[in-house]
Amino acid sequence: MSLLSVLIFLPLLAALLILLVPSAYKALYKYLAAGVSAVQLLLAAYMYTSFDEKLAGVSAIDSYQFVEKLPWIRLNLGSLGSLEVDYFVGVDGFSILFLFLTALVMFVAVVASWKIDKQPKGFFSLLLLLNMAVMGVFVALDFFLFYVFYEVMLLPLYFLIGIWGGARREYAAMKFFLYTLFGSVFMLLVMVGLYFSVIDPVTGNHTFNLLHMMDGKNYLDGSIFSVSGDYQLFGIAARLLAFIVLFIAFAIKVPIVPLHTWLPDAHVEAPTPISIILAGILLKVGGYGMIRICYSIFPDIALDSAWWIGLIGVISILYGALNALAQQDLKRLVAYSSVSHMGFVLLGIASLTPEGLSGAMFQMVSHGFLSAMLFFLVGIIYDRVHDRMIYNFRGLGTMMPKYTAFVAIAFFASLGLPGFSAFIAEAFTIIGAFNAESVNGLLPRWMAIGGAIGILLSAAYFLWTLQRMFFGETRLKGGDEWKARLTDVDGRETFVLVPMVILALLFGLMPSLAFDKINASVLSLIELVSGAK
Amino acid sequence: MDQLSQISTPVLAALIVLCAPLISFGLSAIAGKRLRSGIPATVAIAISLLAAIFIFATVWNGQQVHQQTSWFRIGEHSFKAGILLNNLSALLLLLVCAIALPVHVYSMVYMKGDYGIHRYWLYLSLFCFAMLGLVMADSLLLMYIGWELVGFASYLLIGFWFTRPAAIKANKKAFLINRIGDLGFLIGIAIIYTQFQTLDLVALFGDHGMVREAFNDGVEWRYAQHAMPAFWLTIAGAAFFLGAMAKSAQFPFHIWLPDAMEGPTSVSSLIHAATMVAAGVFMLVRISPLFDAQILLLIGAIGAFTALMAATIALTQQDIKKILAFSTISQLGFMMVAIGIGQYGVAIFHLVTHAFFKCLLFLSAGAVIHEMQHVKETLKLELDPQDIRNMGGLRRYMPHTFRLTLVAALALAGLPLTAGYLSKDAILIFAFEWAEWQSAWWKFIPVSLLVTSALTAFYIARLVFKVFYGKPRISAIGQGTNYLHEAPRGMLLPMLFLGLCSLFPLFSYNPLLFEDTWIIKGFELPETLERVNIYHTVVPAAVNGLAIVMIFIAWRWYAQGKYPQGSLRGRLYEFSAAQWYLNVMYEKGIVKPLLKVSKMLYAFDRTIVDGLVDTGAGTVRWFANTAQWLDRALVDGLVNGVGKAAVFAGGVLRGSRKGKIQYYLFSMFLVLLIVLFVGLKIFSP
Amino acid sequence: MREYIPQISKLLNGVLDGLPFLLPEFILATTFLLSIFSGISKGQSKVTWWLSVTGIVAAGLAAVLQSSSPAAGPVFFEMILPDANGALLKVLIGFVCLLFCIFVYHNQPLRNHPKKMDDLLSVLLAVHIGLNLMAIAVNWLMVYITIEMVSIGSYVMVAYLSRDNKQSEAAVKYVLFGTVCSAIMLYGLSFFYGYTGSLSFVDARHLTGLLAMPAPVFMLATLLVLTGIGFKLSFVPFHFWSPDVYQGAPTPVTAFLSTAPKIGAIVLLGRFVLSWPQTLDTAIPRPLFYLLAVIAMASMLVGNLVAIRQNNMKRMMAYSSIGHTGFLVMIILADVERSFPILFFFLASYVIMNMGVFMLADYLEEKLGLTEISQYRGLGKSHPAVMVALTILMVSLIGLPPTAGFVAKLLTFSAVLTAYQAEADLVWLLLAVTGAITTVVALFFYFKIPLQAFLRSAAEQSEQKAPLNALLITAFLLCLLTVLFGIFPAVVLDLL
Amino acid sequence: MISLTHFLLVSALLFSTGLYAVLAKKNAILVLVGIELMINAAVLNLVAFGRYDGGLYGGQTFALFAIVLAAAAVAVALAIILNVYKHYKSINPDDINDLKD
Amino acid sequence: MSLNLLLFYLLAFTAVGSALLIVSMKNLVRSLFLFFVTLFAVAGLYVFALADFVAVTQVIVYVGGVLVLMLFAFMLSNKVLLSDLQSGVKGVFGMPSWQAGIIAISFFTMLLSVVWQVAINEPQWITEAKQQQLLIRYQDNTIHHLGINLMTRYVLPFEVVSVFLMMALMGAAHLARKENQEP
Repeated sequence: MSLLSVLIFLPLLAALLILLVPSAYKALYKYLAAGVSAVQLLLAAYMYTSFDEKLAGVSAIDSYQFVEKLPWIRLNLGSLGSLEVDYFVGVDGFSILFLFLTALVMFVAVVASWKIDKQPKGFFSLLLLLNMAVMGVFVALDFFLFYVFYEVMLLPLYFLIGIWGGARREYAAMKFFLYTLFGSVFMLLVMVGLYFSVIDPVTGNHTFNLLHMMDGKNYLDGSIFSVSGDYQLFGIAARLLAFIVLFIAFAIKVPIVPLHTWLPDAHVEAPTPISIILAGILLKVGGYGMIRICYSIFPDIALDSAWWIGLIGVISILYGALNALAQQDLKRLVAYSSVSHMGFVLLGIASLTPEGLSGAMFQMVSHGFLSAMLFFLVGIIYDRVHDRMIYNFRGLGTMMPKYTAFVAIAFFASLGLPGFSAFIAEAFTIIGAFNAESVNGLLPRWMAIGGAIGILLSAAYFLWTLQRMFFGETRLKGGDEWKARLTDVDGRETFVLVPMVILALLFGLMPSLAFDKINASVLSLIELVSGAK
Repeated sequence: MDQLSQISTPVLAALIVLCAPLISFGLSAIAGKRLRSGIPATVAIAISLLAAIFIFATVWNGQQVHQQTSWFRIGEHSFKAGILLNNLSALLLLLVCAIALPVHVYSMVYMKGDYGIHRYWLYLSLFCFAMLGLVMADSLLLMYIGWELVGFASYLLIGFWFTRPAAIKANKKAFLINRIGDLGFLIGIAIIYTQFQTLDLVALFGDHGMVREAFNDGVEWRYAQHAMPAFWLTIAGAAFFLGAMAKSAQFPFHIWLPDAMEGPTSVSSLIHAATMVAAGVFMLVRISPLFDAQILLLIGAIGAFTALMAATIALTQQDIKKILAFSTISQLGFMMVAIGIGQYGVAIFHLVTHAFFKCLLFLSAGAVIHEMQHVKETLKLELDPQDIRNMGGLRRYMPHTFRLTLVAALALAGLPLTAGYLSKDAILIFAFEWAEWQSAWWKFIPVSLLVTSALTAFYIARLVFKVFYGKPRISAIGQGTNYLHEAPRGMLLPMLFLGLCSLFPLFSYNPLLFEDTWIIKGFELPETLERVNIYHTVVPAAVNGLAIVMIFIAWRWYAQGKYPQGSLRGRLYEFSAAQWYLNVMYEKGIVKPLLKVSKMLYAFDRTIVDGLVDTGAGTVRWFANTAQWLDRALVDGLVNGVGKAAVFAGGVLRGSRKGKIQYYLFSMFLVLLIVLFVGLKIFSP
Repeated sequence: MREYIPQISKLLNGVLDGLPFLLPEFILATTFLLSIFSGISKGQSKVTWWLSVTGIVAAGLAAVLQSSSPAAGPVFFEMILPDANGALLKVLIGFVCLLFCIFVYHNQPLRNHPKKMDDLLSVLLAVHIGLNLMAIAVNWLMVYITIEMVSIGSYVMVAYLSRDNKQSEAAVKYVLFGTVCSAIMLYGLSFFYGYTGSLSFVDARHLTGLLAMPAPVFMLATLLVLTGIGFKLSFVPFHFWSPDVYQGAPTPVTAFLSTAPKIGAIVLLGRFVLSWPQTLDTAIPRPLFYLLAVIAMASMLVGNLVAIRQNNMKRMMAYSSIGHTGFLVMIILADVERSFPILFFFLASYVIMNMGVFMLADYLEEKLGLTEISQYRGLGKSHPAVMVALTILMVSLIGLPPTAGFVAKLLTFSAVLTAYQAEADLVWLLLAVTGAITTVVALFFYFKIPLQAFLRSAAEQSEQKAPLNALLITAFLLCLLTVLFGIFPAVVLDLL
Repeated sequence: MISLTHFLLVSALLFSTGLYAVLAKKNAILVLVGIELMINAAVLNLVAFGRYDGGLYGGQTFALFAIVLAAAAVAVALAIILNVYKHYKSINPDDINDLKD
Repeated sequence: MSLNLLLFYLLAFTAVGSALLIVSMKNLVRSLFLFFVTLFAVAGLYVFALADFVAVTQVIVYVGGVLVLMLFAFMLSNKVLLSDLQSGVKGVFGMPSWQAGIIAISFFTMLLSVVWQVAINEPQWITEAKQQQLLIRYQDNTIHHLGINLMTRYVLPFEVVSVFLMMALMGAAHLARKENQEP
């Protein structure tokens, strides 16, 4: 059992434990969950520090770290050959960042759910189950395993949103579920197609091994997705279609316009800890999937479709920002801002320059901290007065100075103030996107400029919100009753917020903390993709 | 430790300059409300000043100091953080510290007792840190960081009184407009990085920097293996200039600066008059090798236009700080013109002199407002303490303030013996010289500058006369009761310091000839400073002549009260007073439409995009219904349809068929027949 | 008479050769007879129950033994083909029957039925024989007899209680629909016979004869024959009966109907459809192939779409089963020989899921009187274990990991895509895409149950705690199995 | 010898008649009769074809089995119809429609 | 036209005619008795197809079994059942359900085309059988043949049917049995 497996399955163990503990001791659940998350965080931090940043990973198995490979499923399917699935996990530059992020955000989420008193047993066990699935997604190197974890994420989330969510939680949960399932079902088809197109060069069997799928040499001639083959499906080149399908599946997660509409609903209805997880980690699964799967397995198509992906990224940035500008619900605003910020990820990935790709990765990590923080902050006032319409508040700055300070920090960090992580991310995404035309000619320069306008718009909506809600004379919809309830942030909340502020600052001031980990992987991925021409 | 020992002394000093305010900032941030005194911040800036003086002494006209350390790496490119000390940065460091210290001292009195004073010092230290960082940054990225941070600090300080709606509106406006500039800066950085793969200022803009070495034949702009169409060079210049326009409040991005006066006056003096707004000029000078001829023309034209426009607006403003704000915009326009005509040293020189006298003007205004506020509070009057219509005759109550204001006003008007005379005349002279070589059309730049300086003399004279001459306009003040006092010493001393700095001796032994000032000599080659033509004599004469005439008119109108009522209150007056209606235009032309678009887009999102999805779900449901219908009712419908026809034929069809076994069988056979029929159509040859 | 004498010994040898392969059926037949006698005696049904269970288990064991020594070719004059696959299916059928026995034992109405449940068990044993033979039949005569046997047994089972209107209605609908279908099938078979002179579809003469049939005749006859098989499988358009019958029949019977006959019938269909590739090494006749492809798609679509509108649990499961039949037909088309493990896995997981669902549904119906999904409101709180198990089963029915349903779906797609790789026919893609889309659609209705149970809260909180019984435990075990097979599918397929 | 066509024609007529009865008759017993007619038609087909199967007697054997099975089916079907009559007091298939969507 | 053929036509006409009458009759009991006629006529037709044993079975099983069963079923149960006649039948050849008629006629058309196909396109094995004289002849003892075949070639179905009949018997008996036989 490697460290990685411990990291993955520890929460599952804890979830089972929680199920076994009788409800009489329900106070224990959160401590248990928090304890496990803390252990995970330590483990992840240890792995983060002991990660050898010279090893690139991506398509080379020997440069993955913490690898564990066990035979899992060996199904003899008659003349169809045997279906072989491995429990194959490992970490490279791309995953290590997310691993740490996941551990952190999960911990924050557990602390944020301290006050959940509706069926805590179910809540915490589902939360831990989700934790396991997310960890698994980020380290799986076998497509089957990846898919299993990917789908397993859905179920706990459905219930977490559906049971503990807001007024329209059923709608939101179902919408989220449907959207994602829609994406992943077709991913399943592509996965199976890939399986039958790729053989393990050592054993000669078909394989789900993602790394083998990244090597054009492993594709059988005449198979559906063979690199040379021009298989057509519904009149479209098979590889292109597969890429589109996978791209859509992950794009739904990211989410991009126009597949984003689940996000505002899910966010608005989800309880605060789940919003934190959704924004903090789950959106990154999309970006991670694109890098790990779409780009690595279909580099040729990725090159060809870079323009479109970039365009989608720019549209997401601008569209999300403009929509955020029109919001009156604070949480919805943050949700749309997520759409906008995740657009940068797409733009950066599409640029295929070291700057752009690193920027995109950095943006994902940074958005992980910041959006988690933003949602947590929204949750704080929602917890107090069960309202979060921007127009119902005014002048909170006088009443809740600390809270306002945190909000201001989070807002300014999100809108890319230097010193915070988002700045580095967005600046380098833009620079990378701009650079692309010179380096590889993938993206026109106006896209970078379009993305930059997004930064401007994000300032507009955040400042507008600050102005409306926090400054000015205090005036609340709920009057004195609200005034009594709107207490400033307490110790527990500070305990959650401060580390995130520090992390955002730390990553902003010392981007090398992240860049050093991913540099080798980024270069290797670019080489992989550019080599596909 | 190893690295530390390699740091050279000037760099160490620079680090001290930078860190002192940072430490003060950190201290304030941690202490929060507990630390209400401004002493740490003031001490910090004093330390910075000392270190800056040391740096200046070491670096000025000496060896450029550049030291850097690796910050982070992306791919194969290493990004470095470092400190670049040369004439430009050393001078600016000194200037910033020298202005900031008096302002700090002034603030300790001026802001005394304010509810949020701890935040004031916090923000102020942040600003100093950012501004100093911006100045000494050795790469575009670091500069950009400082650039944004000063904007952020300015945002915080403008909105210092955050319960005032006007203040928070103003700071939002300021930040957003600055963001537009940042956008330009960022794009500029992207272009530079794309072309040269580095952001290091020395490597890029040094004497043998890449920018100078790059090849440009009008079609292609090339450096090493990297090439871009030549127009990107122009765009790069324009992008950086966009940044400078926003930060230095050039038309059409000047509109934030007047609004920024909602902040404390001390802040206005430091940030919105002396230092931050000049950062745009500084930045343009730093990257000057990048500009090609078109961009320089653009900069010159915008600068000249801004100068003129702001001056015309300043003529009619009633708010004392607004007048000064527009004056600042106008003077920044002068600096821009200097850059546009390629006289970077002159631009910096004017930046420095302007910093002193404008800062002083603001501080004086602050002192006056302080007193007016005092009057307002003691008498419980409903009046605007900043409105010059409420002032008058203050000379008697605040003689020191009056004298210092006068010095600054003269400097602004550009009369001899002041520093302003030297720098302004330099710009004008060079502008006329420059225009010689341009087509006739470009003569408008020097001419408009000339007109502007005349207007400048008029509006500053108007301000001085209205505030200090005549009789107090508030009757209570005139009745002998001593409501008005001289400013306290804590405020006067800093003002005095600035007043001294506004006079010529600091810059030149020769009060009349700018060619002898050491600052310009530090930047320009000696041959450019030779008095080769007539302009060097004629222009100062003309400027001063005009200025004196204007001051006289103003004296007649405002000091003696012989204001030609009515005759001047025309459309033009309104146009000027309304600040050329630009705010309205922005509001109606940009902000409202943007919000409308966003609202529409959101509606689109909810109805169409989400609608599509709901439609998707709806479609599934529809399919379900249809399938159900097909399953159970199509046949039924078919039957019913035919059945209705068959009513005529006497056929009878009663009741629902649901749940009837024979109906199931019937459907089954019908489908069988249809399948059979279709199958035969397809498979029978 | 005389002309037979030289052949007689050969004929008798043929009979004797085939006998060993019928060991499970012999055991069952013996048990059947014994059960009749034990049923006559007055007293508890326990004896019969234990007898039946023993018989079924013994037959299952015999089938297990058989799987290791399958027949080389068809025996009994090309009546049956007792190959290894058939033996495994017998085991599976035996498993269903065993579950049915347990189910029946804990079903109050059946248990307290004044006419006792002995007859039901006897009928079950006979149906078991029929199903076993159906799984290995390769002769239309056998096919017809076994289908009839299973059908008539099922009629009896559905009508067994006839407690109320609905139960008797279900029976009468079932019997009328079924006999019509079998009559039609017989008519179709008469043409099959008439055109080939043979009834065995492992017989090359039969197959070539069918190929030589004029297209209209072939189409008509095939359609008519498919009617009979389709009735058992309840695919579109022969599915009309199933919702009504599923709803009306006693729940254990519904559970049985939705699983066991499908196992036999799908294998039968597979054997027939694939007799061309296997015996003649030619492609499946195109009309038949496309017909089945369309049927598969239509079944998936109709089953899943119409299920959305259902509110009655059993009715919804009826449509769900129609949808799953579409999947099964898809697997058959993707070549059953190659994909037999896939088919088997699908069937096994399907059996487990369906049986589990019906057991839990029955539990809810009998103990709490809930038949409509909307009545499940808030049950997640009062009966967490039951609802969690039901949710897991629903997840499996949708085909999400980590459940057996997912692996089944994955394997199906594997088979289809391999088939597509072999022959680039658009139909395969359409099938795969339909399968994928209906999976998404399936979410709508399967998740109604957890939605009601967990997301909504009950109007009035009933603190009625139902006791844990063996039925529930079995259901939980099945639920556990779905997860286990989802994570370690090799456990099942290593049987092969 | 009477040609195959004759038999087939008669059987087709019988089958269609039976089909009509199945679909149209409002009495379950008569529906059963219709089914029997269809089965008889099939049996007629079988024996008609079986005439050419001198070796195996497949057709006639099948016919025998078909008749027997049909009889058994009728027995069960009748029992069920009687059952439903107990509950509905009607054997009109149209009246039996409690179960529906 | 041979006598054979004439007789065949007569039987065929009787069979089809009575069948049509059954479906168009109002009176249930009369329909059932007409069904006798049909079954007998069809049995006659079997004889023409040289399936005398099948014909005998038909008479015994159907006439003796099924029909009697049906009648008994009526008689044993409520009297109302007897008079529970279907509605909607108007006149002898009324169209109670013309949709059913359309289906039936369409099917008949289809079948006609099949019959026509058989007529013009004789199945190959029949041609071969004719050539090889494998036909069943008048003089063949079909009972012998059937007997031997049932005991050898068809022994499996034969035995299965025995179980089947047992089950059907049990089932039918169970369903028809009165409840509460036992305490």
